[in-house]
Amino acid sequence: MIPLSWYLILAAALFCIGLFGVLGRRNAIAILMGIELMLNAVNINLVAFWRYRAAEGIAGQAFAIIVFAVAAAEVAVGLALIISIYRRRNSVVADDINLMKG
Amino acid sequence: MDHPITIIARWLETLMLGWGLAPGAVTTILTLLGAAVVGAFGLGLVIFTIWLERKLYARIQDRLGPNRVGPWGILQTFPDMIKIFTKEFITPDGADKVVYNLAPILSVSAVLLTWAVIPFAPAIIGTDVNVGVLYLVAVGSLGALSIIMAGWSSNNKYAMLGAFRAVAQMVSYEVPMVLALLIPVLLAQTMKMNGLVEAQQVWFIFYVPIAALIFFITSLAETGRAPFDLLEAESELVAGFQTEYSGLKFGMFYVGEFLHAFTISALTATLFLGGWQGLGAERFPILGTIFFFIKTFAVYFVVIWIRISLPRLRIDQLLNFSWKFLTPLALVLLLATAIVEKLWLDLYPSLNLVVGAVPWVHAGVHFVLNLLILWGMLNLLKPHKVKTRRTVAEPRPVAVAPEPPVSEIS
Amino acid sequence: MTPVQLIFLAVAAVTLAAALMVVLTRNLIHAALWLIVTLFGVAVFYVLLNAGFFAVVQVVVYIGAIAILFIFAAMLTRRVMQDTGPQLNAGSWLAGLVAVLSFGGLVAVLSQWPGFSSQAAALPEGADPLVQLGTALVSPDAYVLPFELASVLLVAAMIGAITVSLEKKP
Amino acid sequence: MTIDTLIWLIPLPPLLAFFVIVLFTNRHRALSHSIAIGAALLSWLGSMVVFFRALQVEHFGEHPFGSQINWLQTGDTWFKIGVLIDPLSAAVIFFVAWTVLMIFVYSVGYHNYGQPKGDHDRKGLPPHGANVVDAHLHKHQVPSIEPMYSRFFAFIGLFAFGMYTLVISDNLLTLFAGWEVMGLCSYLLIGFWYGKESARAAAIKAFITTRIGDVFMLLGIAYLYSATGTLTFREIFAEETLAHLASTPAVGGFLGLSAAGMIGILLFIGTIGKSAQWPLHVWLPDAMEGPTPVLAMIHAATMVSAGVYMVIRMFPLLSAGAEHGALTSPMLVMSFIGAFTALFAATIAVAQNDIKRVLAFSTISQLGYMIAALGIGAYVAAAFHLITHAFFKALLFLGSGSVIHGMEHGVLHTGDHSVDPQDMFNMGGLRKKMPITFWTFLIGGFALSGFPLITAGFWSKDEILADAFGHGHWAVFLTLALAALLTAFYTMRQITLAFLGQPRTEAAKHAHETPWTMTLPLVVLAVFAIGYGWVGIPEHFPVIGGLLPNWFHEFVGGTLAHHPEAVAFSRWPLLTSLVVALGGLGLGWLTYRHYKAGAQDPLQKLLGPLHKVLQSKYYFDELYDKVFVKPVYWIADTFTNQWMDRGVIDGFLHAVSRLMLGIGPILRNYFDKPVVNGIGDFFGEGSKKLGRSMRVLQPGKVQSYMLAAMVLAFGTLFYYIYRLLRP
Repeated sequence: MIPLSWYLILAAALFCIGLFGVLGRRNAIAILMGIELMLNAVNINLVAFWRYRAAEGIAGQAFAIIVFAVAAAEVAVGLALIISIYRRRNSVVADDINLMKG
Repeated sequence: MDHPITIIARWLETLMLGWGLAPGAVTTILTLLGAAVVGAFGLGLVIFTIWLERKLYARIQDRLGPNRVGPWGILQTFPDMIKIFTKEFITPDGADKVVYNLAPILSVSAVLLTWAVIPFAPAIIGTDVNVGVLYLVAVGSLGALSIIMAGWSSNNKYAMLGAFRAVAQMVSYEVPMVLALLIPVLLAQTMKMNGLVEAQQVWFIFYVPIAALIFFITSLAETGRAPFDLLEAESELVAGFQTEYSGLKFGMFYVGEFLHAFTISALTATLFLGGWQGLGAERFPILGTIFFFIKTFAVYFVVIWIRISLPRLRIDQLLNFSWKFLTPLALVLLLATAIVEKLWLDLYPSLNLVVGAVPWVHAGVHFVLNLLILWGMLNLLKPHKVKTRRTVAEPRPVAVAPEPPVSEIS
Repeated sequence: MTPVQLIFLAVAAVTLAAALMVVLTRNLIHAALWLIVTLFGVAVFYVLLNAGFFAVVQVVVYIGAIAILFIFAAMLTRRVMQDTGPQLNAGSWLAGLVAVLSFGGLVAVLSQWPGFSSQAAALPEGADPLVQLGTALVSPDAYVLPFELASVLLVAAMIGAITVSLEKKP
Repeated sequence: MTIDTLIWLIPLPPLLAFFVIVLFTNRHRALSHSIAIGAALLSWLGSMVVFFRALQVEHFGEHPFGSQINWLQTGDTWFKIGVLIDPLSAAVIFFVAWTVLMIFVYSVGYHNYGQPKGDHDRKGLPPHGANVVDAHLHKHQVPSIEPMYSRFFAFIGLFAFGMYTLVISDNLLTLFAGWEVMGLCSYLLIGFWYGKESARAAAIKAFITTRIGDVFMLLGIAYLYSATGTLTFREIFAEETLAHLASTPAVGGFLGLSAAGMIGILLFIGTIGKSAQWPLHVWLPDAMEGPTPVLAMIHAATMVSAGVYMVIRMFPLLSAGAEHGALTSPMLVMSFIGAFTALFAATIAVAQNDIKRVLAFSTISQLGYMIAALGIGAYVAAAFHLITHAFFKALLFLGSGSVIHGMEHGVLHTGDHSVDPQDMFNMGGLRKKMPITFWTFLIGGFALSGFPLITAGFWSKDEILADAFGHGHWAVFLTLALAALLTAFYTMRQITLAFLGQPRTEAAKHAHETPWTMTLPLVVLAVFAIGYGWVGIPEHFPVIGGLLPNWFHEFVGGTLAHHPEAVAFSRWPLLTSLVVALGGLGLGWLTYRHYKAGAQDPLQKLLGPLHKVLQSKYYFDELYDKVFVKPVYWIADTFTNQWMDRGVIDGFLHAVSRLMLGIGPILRNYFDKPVVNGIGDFFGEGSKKLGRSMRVLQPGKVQSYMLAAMVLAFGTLFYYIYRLLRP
């Protein structure tokens, strides 16, 4: 059967790809996609740990559900923000949104 | 007496085992074969339903309908198919090739996937997933995806706008649909489709008629037919997201749409009309399938009936109807039903009813609740009745992109 | 290699490739579509982990809502200039390096963990995990509080999104 | 109204008159002079009542009139002041009352009351006359009224108040108060015509010189008070206090003096200043600047006699500790100063041309007489001479005033303003023009020079000479005799020049007799100049000794504890005084009988260069100027101003400021700029630089933040997990 390590490695890989997406991409929406990937990686881990380590309990699944909810909320608000920034500054490039510059 | 399909399946299994295949391989082959059968059945059925719909459409409009090809024009669909197959594939310049070609496939596959969980007979079902109902919702949302991809990839502003409208419509109707779906799940205390059907000793329509009505309306909107067929309304944006499609791709969309209509009537039948429930269904599974198809065609008839008779809704009326009427109604209904169900589960042992009568009394209680809610709803709407007709809602754009400066548009 | 492992490897390859495409492709809509493919991959993993409910929820929530939202957002903020230009910003090399390093670090650390390669234990028969999850989410001594909080969060997010993006009528 | 309260009230009327005139009736001349004369009359009346009541008392010395009140609280005891009328003060108050009243009346006429306002008279300058057109259109000049008419009366009122308080006071302090008020009034009145520069200088000179004397007097009073604890005469003249004072050596063992000696000398120096004795006499001749009635007040009635009165009053203290006959040190000093001043002043008087200046010097010499008499112990003789001198000197001054007034009338009449009305050589033959003034002036002159038997002056001067001869003080006797001779000589010189012979100038021809307000006082004073002598005739005088009782000796002698007995009669002093008086008069008449206008002064021919010296008063003014005034100016200007103020203090300040100016920039450049600013800039710039360098950390790019966060997070995560996992 599939050992837990595979899942962990997969999740780590997905997480790092998401990380690269977040750090490397210019477009704000791409950044959000990166974040989605990272959240999914976390979810895989949660469910994997539930399945392999604590099948009798339900903690893993409950947390995954919560992560789903949070992810959905995060995307909604994130995209709303990006759209309003786009409306005001006609640009979604992360580097352009640097009003908070030091 | 077993269902013929199970008999065939068991015969095939022994045949392959005979050939010396590994049991695992045999099961996979059988599952694949089963899937193929269900898929083929779906597509094959479409041909018949297209004919049926055009015939009924004509008869209601007091005209004959297709009667040239084959007896009563029953084979009319085949020449259409041949026509479509021979049509030339025109892909618009600048279109997004991959997405452009993927969209029609996805729309048809989305509809086919729902058939995997519909129980034809007590044992005959694609895969009895324990999250059956949720699976239905998931597949439904795939349809929306295909529409977007089609709209976007055809590199046509009208197509894109049409796609936006379609998706907005489907997404907003998905919410009331899910809420309505929850009610049978609540009553049957399981999300398995089979479980639902078995729980329907008394058809759920008698338990929660409002929920059935809401589910039927929202699924109609999902398919984009009848009063809600804004997607490819002739009088509106050319052909909506299908404008740039021609030939077989257009055909795929067409087939997907018709199959979706038939699918929702099947779903309504299984969820609210008891699916294969009927006299002797337990013992003679074949009877279950017959009952199932009778109910499905009855609902399908109603669908066509509505499509022909009702005028088209404007986009804002459509959205208002969903968000301001259906969703709150569904929420109230869900809440009320949950409360009553909880009370019922606690109290009905004390009522020491005759075992047989329990479902009927249960249905009666819920029926009364539904009547109450209906009465409340009508009262609420009474003051608005006149007003809604008089005020003309000004168009509220769902999400309008700011006009980019002219110079930059390529 | 058992068939399940084969399936796992295939799906893993597809998912990771899709994830890479999401990150690397220039066209934003394509990125969104690749994201959808990745999400499907993850859904399949859930099925492999015997969490059917999660797979469906993944499809409904992520693909049905979030992906579509992404595509909507991409279309709304479509500016040709953005699509053609290089999609990776200056710091991307550093980001890549960090990603790789962190992947290596994660794997190294995890490999230290004794339970790293524990095998899948048989699911305890009896209770259906879905029912168990349902009861857990609403029973007061288990996860009702996070569940309620999540609901509040969702409402807040909804209101927030609306107010932020609501175009002030002149 | 008992006699004591009456005594308290005597000085008040002139004071009230002063305030009323100054504050209210300044503008109304008639009202103010009547108020002043009324006040003088009231005081005169009070004094007469007191004097005659005093006469009726037997042995008035033992129980004099007087009362005391508690004035100042000194610790638990009270400092008492009060009034005292004993035989001495009764006699003195008698003559003061009379002379003050006469001067008040005289002033009305002197200031041309009733004459028209001067054409261009200004306040502060003597009146220059007014052009008047009479009935038959003759234009001629008439003397004009004094512009500051009522102001004059106010001042002499205050002057009278000062004298009265001095006389009636029973202790040294109120005496000194009266003394100071009179000093002030002399300043005000000498400087009455403050428009004239010389008047102002003379007033200041008078005030300063008298003040010098007063300072020593104040020292004496203070020393006396600290020694005895009281200032009242009755308590001081008690036997034991006098013995105590005489025995205790003076503070600081000054010249081996006893306390009484020291105090006596200090008090006497006050008198030298006040009565213009030898060293401090310079102010009196210059006092001529003031109007004539003032001169009379100052030189005759009040001011100078006050000095002598104080010394006579303090005689028991001065003579304390003297074995009978021997002179104590203060008495020695007094006799020497008195005798010398008498001779010295007489010599100067001889060479003066101005009629008033001659009288001024004669006053100084007569005062020298009194002090010399007191110096040799002739207590009663000194008092007697003081009173008679007051009468005939007042007469002479007022007479000279009316002579000058007449001459002014003549000058205005002739319009020749070059003629100086005060110079005797411009006068002559006035006996026909001004008969009353001539006869009263003659009586005064004979009294001054001691014309035998008739005039009062003879009796008092003879008394002094008899005492000097009787007690064997030959030096004093001889100088006083010589002074008497010179006195007779200059008096006759004055009379012959002014009245006898022919008028030497036109103005003298038109001199005019003065109005009755001026001549009446002259007549009254003339009566006293003669009459007062007969009350003091010694018993065993050859012919008329027994006729009239020697009332004065009995009465005034009673003030002392033990009554001084009269000196034995001897022929020699009588003969010398006769020879001296008649000789001097004869000589004076002979030398000036045929003097023609413009001719050289015969005396000048006689004395030659010595005359010049006498005329300029032995150059004492120049001497004092050189010795005192110049050095003081020098000290004030060069020493204190130039050297001390400018040199030292300013120098120091300038040095300090230069130093500061020097230090300031140094501090600025080497401490403030580099150190303080340096530190400030260092922090300011430093933080700015730091800020600039830190800004890089916040480029505003979201992803760089995330990158940094990620790196940190993972770094720590791995580190801990690595540590955690490896046992």
